[in-house]
Amino acid sequence: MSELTSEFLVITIGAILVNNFVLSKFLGICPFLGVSKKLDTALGMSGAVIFVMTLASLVSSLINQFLLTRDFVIGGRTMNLQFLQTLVFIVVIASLVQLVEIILQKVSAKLYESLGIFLPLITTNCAVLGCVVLNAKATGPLQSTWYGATIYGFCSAVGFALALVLFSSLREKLDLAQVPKAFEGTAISLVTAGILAMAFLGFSGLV
Amino acid sequence: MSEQESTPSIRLPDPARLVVSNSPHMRSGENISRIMFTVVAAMLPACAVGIWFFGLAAVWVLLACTVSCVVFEEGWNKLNKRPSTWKDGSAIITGILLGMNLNAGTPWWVCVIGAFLAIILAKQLFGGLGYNPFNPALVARVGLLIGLPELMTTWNPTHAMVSTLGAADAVSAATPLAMAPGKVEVLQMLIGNTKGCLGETSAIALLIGGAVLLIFKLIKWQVPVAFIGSVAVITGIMHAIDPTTYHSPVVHILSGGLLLGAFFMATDMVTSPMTRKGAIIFGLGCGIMTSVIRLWGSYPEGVSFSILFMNALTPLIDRMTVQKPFGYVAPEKGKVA
Amino acid sequence: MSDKPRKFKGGVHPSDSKALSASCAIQDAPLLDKYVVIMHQNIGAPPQLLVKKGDVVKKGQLLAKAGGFVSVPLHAPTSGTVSAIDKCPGPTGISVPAIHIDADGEDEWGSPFEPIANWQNCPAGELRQRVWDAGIVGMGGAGFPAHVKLSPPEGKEIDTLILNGAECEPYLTADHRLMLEQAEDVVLGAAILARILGLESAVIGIEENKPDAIAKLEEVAGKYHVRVQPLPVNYPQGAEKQLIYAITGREVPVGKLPMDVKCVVQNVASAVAVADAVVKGIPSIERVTTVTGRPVKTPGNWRFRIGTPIAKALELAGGITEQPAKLLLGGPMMGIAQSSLGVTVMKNTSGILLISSDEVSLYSSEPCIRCGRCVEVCPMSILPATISQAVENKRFDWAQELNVQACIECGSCSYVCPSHRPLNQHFKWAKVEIASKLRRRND
Amino acid sequence: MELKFIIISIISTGIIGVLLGVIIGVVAKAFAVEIDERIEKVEELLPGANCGGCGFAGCSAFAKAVVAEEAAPGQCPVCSGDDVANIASYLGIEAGQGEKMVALVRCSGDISNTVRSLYNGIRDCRSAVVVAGGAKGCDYGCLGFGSCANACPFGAIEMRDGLAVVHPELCVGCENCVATCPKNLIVMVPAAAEVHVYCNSPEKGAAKRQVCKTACIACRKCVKASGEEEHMLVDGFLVKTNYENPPSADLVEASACPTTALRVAGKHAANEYQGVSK
Repeated sequence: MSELTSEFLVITIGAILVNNFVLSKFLGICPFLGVSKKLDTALGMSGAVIFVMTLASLVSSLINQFLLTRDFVIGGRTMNLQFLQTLVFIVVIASLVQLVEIILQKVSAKLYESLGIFLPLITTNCAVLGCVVLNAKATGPLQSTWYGATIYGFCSAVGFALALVLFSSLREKLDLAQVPKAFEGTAISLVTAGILAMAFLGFSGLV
Repeated sequence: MSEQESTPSIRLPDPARLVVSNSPHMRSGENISRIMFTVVAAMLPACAVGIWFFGLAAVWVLLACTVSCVVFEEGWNKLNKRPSTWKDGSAIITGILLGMNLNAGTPWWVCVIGAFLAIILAKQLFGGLGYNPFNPALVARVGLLIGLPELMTTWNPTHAMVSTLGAADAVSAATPLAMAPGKVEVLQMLIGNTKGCLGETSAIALLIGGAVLLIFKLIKWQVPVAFIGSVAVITGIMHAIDPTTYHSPVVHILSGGLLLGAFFMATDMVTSPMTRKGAIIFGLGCGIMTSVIRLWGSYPEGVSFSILFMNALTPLIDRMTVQKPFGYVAPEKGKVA
Repeated sequence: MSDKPRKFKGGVHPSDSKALSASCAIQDAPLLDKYVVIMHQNIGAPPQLLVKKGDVVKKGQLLAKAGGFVSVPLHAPTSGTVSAIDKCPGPTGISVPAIHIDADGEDEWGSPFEPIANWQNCPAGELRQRVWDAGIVGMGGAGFPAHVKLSPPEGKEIDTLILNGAECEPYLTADHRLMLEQAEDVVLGAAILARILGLESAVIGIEENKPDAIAKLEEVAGKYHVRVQPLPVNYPQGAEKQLIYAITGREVPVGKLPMDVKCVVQNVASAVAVADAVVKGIPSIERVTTVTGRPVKTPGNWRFRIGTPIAKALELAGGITEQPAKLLLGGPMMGIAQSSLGVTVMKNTSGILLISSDEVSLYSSEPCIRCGRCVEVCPMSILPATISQAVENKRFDWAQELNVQACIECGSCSYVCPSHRPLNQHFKWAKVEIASKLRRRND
Repeated sequence: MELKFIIISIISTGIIGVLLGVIIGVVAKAFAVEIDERIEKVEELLPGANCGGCGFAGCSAFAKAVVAEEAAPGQCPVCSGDDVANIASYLGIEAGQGEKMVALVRCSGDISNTVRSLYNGIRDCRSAVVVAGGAKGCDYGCLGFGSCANACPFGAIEMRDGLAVVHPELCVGCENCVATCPKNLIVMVPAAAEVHVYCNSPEKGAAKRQVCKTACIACRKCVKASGEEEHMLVDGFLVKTNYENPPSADLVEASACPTTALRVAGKHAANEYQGVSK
């Protein structure tokens, strides 16, 4: 296998299964718990996150590559704007979320309502920022290109979606269970998420 | 005569003691504990072989697991003022299964921790029997494997191995899966004279148990067949490509917890899909994931992880495989029912 | 049409316990001094009362006329005086209006119509009218007016008439004895029904556990091009949709009627009633009913007048030897539990069954262990376990998504459930809720 | 030099911001959705119990209807008078408030008073009623499995000895229980009326007494005790309170109802009555 193909595998399988954003990096727990009560909303959220994360990866890696990491010389000192990374990334993500929100409200008011506060909260979803930052820090020959970063963003989002959909179907089942009062709701969800994370640990070492 | 009032010699039912309920008014006589204890019986051959090869140590592990499972179950019931449930046999099954998934020399406190994970964390927190989305014994095994990897991946040699190889060699001997391909003695694996968890070594005993389950229709045949079949196919292909790195499918099937998992854990009714179609998907998923983890993953054994992962997928599979009713007609679009 | 019956998916094999009464010949029940005829005995509109308190009626006289097309008239079971129009315990546990008749012991005949001797040449419409006038309903259990099934709407072609002699319910032997003892009448009724539908032939479906009845029917069937079709023993073989599938291989679509697959199904007892009404001019005022169960002293099959109180029927059977846990109208799988002995024999009462406390099925709300047995046995291929959990959590919309309406309430799922869950009641409940939601929306 | 660097940072960040802003602006125009902010404000003023007592799907649907002037704020049975007035004044419309109504379960047949058969099945009225009519001796009485109590979002219905008892002071009149009762036992009555007949059986007195100790046998003692005032109305074999002209609580004492079917709501809620054997 060439280096690129093997890195491609690392990026895809790694992001979806092995280093799953939710179940192994524990990023994006807020929407993971918040919008996983129903499979339908979870699917909607997954779509939104895939959209935002892929685009955010693309846009920010472009900005990062062609603007922020470009060295320039001012008064004999070589400098770059890397220190602006976090700021710019957040601006990009926030605008993308805003876009999704505006479009969704028009296209599917029902989904918009059921996602509620968690839609604007994608902005602060650490999974998205984490993904973008990981892209900016990547050293691999593939991931450090803008298309590699986009693939990584997409796969991470798919991993997030996978975890979210699995978890929401489990929670729909938990809805029917007679969970002891003290453990109802978030408590039992966290227990379930923990066991789910244990199951995902089986993938470790695959890539 | 008919004109007279009923003669006192004719006794009629007392209406006040008649129960009203919905039909049907007969039942097949099947109940949960009967099912559960049949499963226990089906596990006994494998346990017996484990005890034969590993000796008293195996007895202690099985006992410690079963007793602590029952104690945790009853303790929880008492604590929550729920009716006693150990008699339905599910806690006993969990205990024995957990024991079978442990090394014969496992310390007692590990058994107790496992029982806690299984009964309290994986079962009672979700509302008890029937509501747990994950197989309790598997949660315990995987939990212990992650938490105590050293303890969970060293195995006692069998008595027979000690006598043939000598104590030192026997202790350092590898499990079949960890050996170099082509050096595995298939016959020893069939009878169970290899290293491994105490209940998973003997293929023959497990097959007998599986046959019992199938005969009493306690499991769906689709699950073990799809599970074992897909492992055979995938490992077979890899073996054909490169026999020096990859074991033959026979070794894969007979080694590790595959048979135990395929017959006793993947088939757990509560955590596997209900329809036949779902069962096939479930078995295939288990098989594929087990093969992938065994061939390329960092853990030597993928059965527990794969079943646990498929447990998580079960609600989705159930949703996808809702069967069409007899005489089903697709609802016309646009027509409001 | 092949001679080999198809096997429908699912089904259960409860121990049939038919031996208790299968060898007991049908006896005519003696005349009582009092009958209570429940007004509304059919599915559809209740009939309209024609008599009042104090009226003297003759046996066979009209008590009430049909209250619409899907409704049948009611006739006096014997001669006597109408002592009251009052409530009496109904089969569903709610008191229902009934006509109380004090018999005069004369049993004087006053038939509303004459026999049609030459029925082969009688127009189909007239025969159909006779079936209606005689007040014949589906005597297998549902009580659906027979003439309605015989009147396919314009454009609906019928090519198969099936007589239901499956009697798949355990314990019940009334149809079995009827087919054995009155095979000629069964076949005659089949021929008349076929003529009404403009068909040449008819099929009688019988479960294989009644070889004597099959042999007897085959002996006489040739006379009218009636075919006897033995069916494998599998509950619910006698359910309309399953029976049609077994015999013709056609699936009745959910929410549709046998008519939609060109079939008409009638119970064998209804066929005998048709034969009686046409050839002998006797309206539907009696029926063969099995009185049975372990607690019954001498189980057997009797020909009761409609309106016979259950207490009297049980007395005929010698009373009980032990207190039963349940008293049922109908068989153990689909029968209705009673809490009163005041209910009377109706046109669709195929059995009076006492269930002893050691064989009774009581329900508990143990959790579902998802064993999937209910899914295996469901003859309608729905998911009883999932629907039941949905209903338990009042998720009726979900139950509807899972096609709970397809359920025929045969009870196979509850029969096999190791958790003893009240599955069947869940489905009934869901259907009621879904129907009422639909009504609210249409309002 | 340093300044230049700062300016470059600011400008580049600014350009990115402006670009994104323009994109958002364009998209927002293209996908604009109109929202009436008054709806949100009205919804805030509503109780948010989503009980559906107003006849709409929930508080937000009701808010929409109120703003569209398809419903009057007073239709919300839960809102206090002040809340209704607030909403009305905010929107500048009529409050349209009606009389306060509470639910009444027209049955007093608890376990000790009414004959029941042994029922084995789902513990829910709506489900029990499909089996043997609920297995209660009286075909019209409360089944006692508490479907109404479960439907009440305000905990105003107590299940006591197999009988649903409304606590009038907790009841807000949302009518959720009314549709739930499979026996149609629950009616809405003015909260001002205190005396009710806790029986709903149209059967003859003798038939009722066979199955229930607290049935109204239409003896008319209460009708007579209320004199010419027409506080109580006779309807077949049943007496009903005339809610147009309700009697005072003294009537119960004065009429000495022989079966205690006539009760004062508050005392009934406090469990101060017992049935009377024949």
